[in-house]
Amino acid sequence: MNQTLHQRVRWAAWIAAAAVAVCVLLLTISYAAARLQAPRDEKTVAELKRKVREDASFAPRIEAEHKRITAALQQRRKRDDVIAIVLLLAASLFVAAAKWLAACGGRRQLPMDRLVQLKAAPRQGPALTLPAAPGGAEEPHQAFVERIVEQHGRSREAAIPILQAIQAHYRYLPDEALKLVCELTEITPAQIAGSSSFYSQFRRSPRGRHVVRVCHGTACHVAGARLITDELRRRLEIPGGADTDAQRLFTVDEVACVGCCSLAPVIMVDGQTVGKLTPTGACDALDGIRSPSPA
Amino acid sequence: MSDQTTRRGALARAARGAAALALGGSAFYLVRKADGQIVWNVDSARCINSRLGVTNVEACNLCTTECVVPLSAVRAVNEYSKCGRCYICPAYFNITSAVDEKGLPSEKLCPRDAIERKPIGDIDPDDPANNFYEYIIDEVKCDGCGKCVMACKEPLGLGSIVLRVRHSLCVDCNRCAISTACPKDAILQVPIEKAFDHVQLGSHD
Amino acid sequence: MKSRASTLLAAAAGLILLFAVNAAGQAMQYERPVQAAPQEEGIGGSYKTPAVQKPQPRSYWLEVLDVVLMAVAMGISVWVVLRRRSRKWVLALTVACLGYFGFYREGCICPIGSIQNVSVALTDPGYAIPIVVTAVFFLPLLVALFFGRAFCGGVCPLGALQELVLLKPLRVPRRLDRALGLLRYAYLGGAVWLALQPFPVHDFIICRFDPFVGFFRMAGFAHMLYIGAAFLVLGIFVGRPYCRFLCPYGVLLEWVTRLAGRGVSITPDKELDCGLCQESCPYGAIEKMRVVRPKCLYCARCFESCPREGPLARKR
Amino acid sequence: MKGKGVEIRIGLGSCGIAGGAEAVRAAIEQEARQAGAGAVVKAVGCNGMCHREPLVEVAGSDGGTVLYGNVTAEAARSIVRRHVRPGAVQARLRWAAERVAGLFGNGGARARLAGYRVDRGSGGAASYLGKQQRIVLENCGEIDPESIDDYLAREGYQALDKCLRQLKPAELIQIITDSGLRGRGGAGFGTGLKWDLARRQPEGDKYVICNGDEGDPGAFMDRLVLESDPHRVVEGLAIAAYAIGAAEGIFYIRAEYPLAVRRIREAVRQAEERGLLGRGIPGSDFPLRLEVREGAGAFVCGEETALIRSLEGERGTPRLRPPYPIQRGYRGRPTLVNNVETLACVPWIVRRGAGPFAALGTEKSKGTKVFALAGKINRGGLVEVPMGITIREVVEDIGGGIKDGRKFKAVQLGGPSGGCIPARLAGTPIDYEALASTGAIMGSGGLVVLDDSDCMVDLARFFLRFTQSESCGKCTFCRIGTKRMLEILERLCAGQGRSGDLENLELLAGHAGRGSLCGLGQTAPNPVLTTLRYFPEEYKAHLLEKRCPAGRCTALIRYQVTAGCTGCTSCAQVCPVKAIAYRPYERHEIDQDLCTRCDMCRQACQEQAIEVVSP
Repeated sequence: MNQTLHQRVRWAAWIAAAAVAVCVLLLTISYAAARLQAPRDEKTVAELKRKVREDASFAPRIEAEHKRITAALQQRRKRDDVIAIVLLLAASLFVAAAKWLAACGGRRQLPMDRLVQLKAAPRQGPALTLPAAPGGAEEPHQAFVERIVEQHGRSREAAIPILQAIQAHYRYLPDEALKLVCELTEITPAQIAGSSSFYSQFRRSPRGRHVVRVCHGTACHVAGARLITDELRRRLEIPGGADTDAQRLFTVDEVACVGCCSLAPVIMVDGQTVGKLTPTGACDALDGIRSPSPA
Repeated sequence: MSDQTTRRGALARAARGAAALALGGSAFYLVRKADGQIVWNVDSARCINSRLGVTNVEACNLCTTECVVPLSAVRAVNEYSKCGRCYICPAYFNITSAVDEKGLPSEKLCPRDAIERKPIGDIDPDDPANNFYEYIIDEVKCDGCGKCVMACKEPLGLGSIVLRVRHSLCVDCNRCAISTACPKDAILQVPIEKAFDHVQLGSHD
Repeated sequence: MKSRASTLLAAAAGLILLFAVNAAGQAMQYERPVQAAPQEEGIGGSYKTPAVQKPQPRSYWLEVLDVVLMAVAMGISVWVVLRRRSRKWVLALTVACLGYFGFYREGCICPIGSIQNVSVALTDPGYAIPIVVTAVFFLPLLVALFFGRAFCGGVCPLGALQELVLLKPLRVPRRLDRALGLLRYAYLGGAVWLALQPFPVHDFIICRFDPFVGFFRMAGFAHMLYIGAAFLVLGIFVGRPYCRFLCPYGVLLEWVTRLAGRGVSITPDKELDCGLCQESCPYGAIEKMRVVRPKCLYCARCFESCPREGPLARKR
Repeated sequence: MKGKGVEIRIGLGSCGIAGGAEAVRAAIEQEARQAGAGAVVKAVGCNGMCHREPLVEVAGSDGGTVLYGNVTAEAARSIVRRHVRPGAVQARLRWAAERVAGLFGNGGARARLAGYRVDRGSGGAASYLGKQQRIVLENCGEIDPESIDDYLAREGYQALDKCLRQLKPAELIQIITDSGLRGRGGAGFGTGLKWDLARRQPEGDKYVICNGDEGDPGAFMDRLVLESDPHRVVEGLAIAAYAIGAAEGIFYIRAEYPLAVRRIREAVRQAEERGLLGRGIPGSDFPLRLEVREGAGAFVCGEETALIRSLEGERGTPRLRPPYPIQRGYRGRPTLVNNVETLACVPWIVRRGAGPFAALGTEKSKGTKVFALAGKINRGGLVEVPMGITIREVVEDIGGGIKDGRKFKAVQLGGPSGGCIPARLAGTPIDYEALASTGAIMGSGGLVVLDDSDCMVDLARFFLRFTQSESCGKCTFCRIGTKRMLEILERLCAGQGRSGDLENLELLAGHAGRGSLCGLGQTAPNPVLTTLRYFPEEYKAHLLEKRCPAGRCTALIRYQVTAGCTGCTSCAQVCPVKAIAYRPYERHEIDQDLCTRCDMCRQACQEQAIEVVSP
């Protein structure tokens, strides 16, 4: 039953709309006709008046003419009133039908993305503004490694400080630099391979321009660090095994405690720490970097 | 909360009080000098149709054309007590038209033929000039074109016909279209009592 | 309506005719037969001077009644929106007020037009306006001072007409909305200035260019009727275009509402920031989940759109 | 108080900076410059009230101090305006004008300070500080860590001076032994005994190492002490070196604490500049050279022998003991390794003698312990409490109870080597032996509070995953044992537990514990054993019913919309994977296979109409 009622109301709406259009048209025509008619009437009356002056027999003609004009005006007045009433009724019927259709068609389908954008969920993480990370200076390996070895010494003990210096400079341990270190110091390739793979700070493969360290300390784990890591990886489309996204912009690392447990869950992006995050908040915090605002 | 909010609350209330006072005050000022009901009215002393000293000029029919109400809300009204009940009424006949055999002008003045000429009492056929006729304006047909008013005034007539706003028709617009169009600012809003008294035709400009 | 040009033409033709006639036919020389109007005794017989028709205008007490009705309507609007928070009641009130204040009373005198009367009366000692007009002007402002724009919530016939016509509200971008809003200030300033001018320039342009009064009177100048129709068609998509971008009285109501203590608020108890009300407000009067009371036209659509008052909530 | 010589201290520890302290400092400096003379802006460390970061403290010339917490840039400006009388006249006029404008404008321009003030005498702050006994943290948040003069003004280096001038090494060690100080690294070995053994080693090069590796997740007390009061640790290490006759000292600090490394380096440099260290300290023949080395991110290097191997550039794998590092350590020479906190207690003890320290704590565990209170607690942060205080006092009184009024379930103490102590045992006093009896250990001091929304099996898996990845792989039981245990726990959390898993788990835990060489392997099973022991029903629920009572293991839970939904679409708006169809005013549905259980919808739902259901 509802369907036919719905159909009938839609149909009524269309009829009403048509009626409104017709009435408006009629009124316009009648108005235009009146505007055209008026000068003609005036001319005939003036012409008759001139004739009456010559001979009186025209007098009844003038009176008839006046009667006709006045009758026409009255009659037009009545007709316009009727059309106006019809127009008013048709319009209100159309409005009522349209509103009923809109109402029963369930509340207006609100476009969700506009809702989200309209609400522009307040940026949960503070927008990080980061200087462009050094892309790994291209200073020739030779000179750099020599300088490091000078500084830290050649003994086996200097292995870790040297690796740390290389890592700080290139943001990862390039193989050529490691070979140079072996040649210049007593450190054996075995020791370098052993140490560089043992300690989590060192990486053999190049990293993204920005490093996102998600803290997986106890407090952060309990506060949902796993959810944040998964959401970051999903949002940055990082494949299962890897830890850097396709455009080599972000590397997502999971590190043990960063030491800000009361701000759990925490992520560190290139040294800047952001706390009290939600999965979406973490991604928003990165948006500031991925498409840096023009400011 | 802290004192800051309550102070701001007090400020808001004070502002509201001040606004209320301002509104109330100006309202009181207006009410004190207020009028009763006012209506639109044709000031016959200003309307060129009825004003003395303005002759052989085409009657101004702005009242007909400008009024928002179809067929206008202004009508010609014949104050019978002032009407001369003349045998040949300059407002009824167009005295400039040719005279027919009975000695009456052949053409009627009113374009709408809205005036009816009715003899009063018994008519003495052989002394036509002394008979009395009554001229009754049919308010349905009349559209206030002002020709009869122009014709009936001094020196030709006694000026018993004037244009008047018919309040049953008048919609009492806040801005009367005629009043803006009227070249002599003759349409004004006057208290209801003054609307109907027959202003002595004197020209005051 | 004959344009001014045609009347001048007719007048000129008439003059020429007059001279011509004198020449042709022999008109009678007429001089006035009586010097004074004969009275009943002079005429004799049982002649009685017929009474001159004096049709009375609409009685004064009816106008007072209109003012009272307007006050009552605003009271209902406040109660319906602030207390019952129901859109259906507002719609009913809108239709009723449109019917009475619009089509029956044919609009005049409305608070918007009364701005001009009041401004003239305030500045010109000789000009007086009836108490009714003063009341019509000040009542909505007084109500706004305490409850916000209750008058716009269905009582004003112009607003009511546009309210009913609104079907598919589009969002006007904020900057455009604000810019168009400035038109109202220009209109108000111009209208008051013109109202205060002496005779030749003096004109009540608010009433002259009132787009909807022609519909109420079912008569009016053709161009105004077409402008009114255009507003209504625009009003189907843009919420209340006249009220938001042109109505001079809206400016006064807006500034008075800023001082109002109470008014429409959309988060009665717990915070619910789902944004559906902000989306449902066709007049952009809700920003960041809070009502911008000076712009809120009391239409209660936000209450209707709130899930807290929706079908599911009532079932709970 | 408004005065001339006002000092404004801003807490700029790394957690403060993370909380936005830099913006606060910039605002205060800008306002202070505007005010002209009369206001000294000083960066200080953190006083441990992390839940009120960033912190600003105003010390008036009359000595009284006012503390403000959760300070925003805006509030910072009002603080300066409230406490500093500007020197320049036009600044004074402008401030007065702005204050008046503030009244009429939105009134909020000058944030009302009442909300930010931390009244130490009453309310949360009082109970937070009330039960604390601050020895190690006495200067934290009071002094500027990068100025040695601040430290010297607070009896800095007097202990070292007293040792060099009056105390023989033997007398010094006697004081430490009498004080009953035990290692704060977690094992709790007597410090005095350790020093004595080191002193008796034959002459020749000796080394002292300050162990700042603090690998425990959930522990950050060493970071705070290193960042806020570095000179104290330097003095402690110097005293230790003097006690055992060492000429070289090394600070071994985690690379994840860059600010701490910088502060310690700065402190050592300043100390050498002032002649307190280096070639020969005037009035004594005690040359001492200190060096700062960074850890490279290995939890196992918290253990002495692993640390020493790491210093030697090798893989950080612990080695058999004996010989203990004291006999043969770094470069084969006797090496004394002490925890940062242990060294931080030494100056206080030497200055005040053994008595006052011994008076604190229980008969076996003397003095105070610093705990990093974190997790589902209202007032998290760093607290230093005398030994013997019960866990309930720490959680309820100091910590202010559980966040969001949820139910207190357990406390995780000691990180991956520690264990979970259930709420019903919260009465246990905090000391080495009592905690050992519950199966947990004191550990470095991480105290993470858990509520009913935390799943014990998931927590055990988390710690196992950590120890498994940090295991150096040397001992079979630790390398393979933790691996197998982790697999069982992964299966349990995924709902594919097989019969016999729990028994295997217990068996493996026992073997791994006994079969490992170093602390990591020996204590790795503790989290599993304690959770098994105190929460067996959760394990059974995961194994038999494939259910996670706490609603945390994502594989076993489902997010569901209840009848309370009013169709407000908030959940659909926040769902990152669009798993909830957007149907305003209708009851919403969550598409189970799209849902990643990220809990965003439950947090967004203001009708509390989304529940976590474990099948």
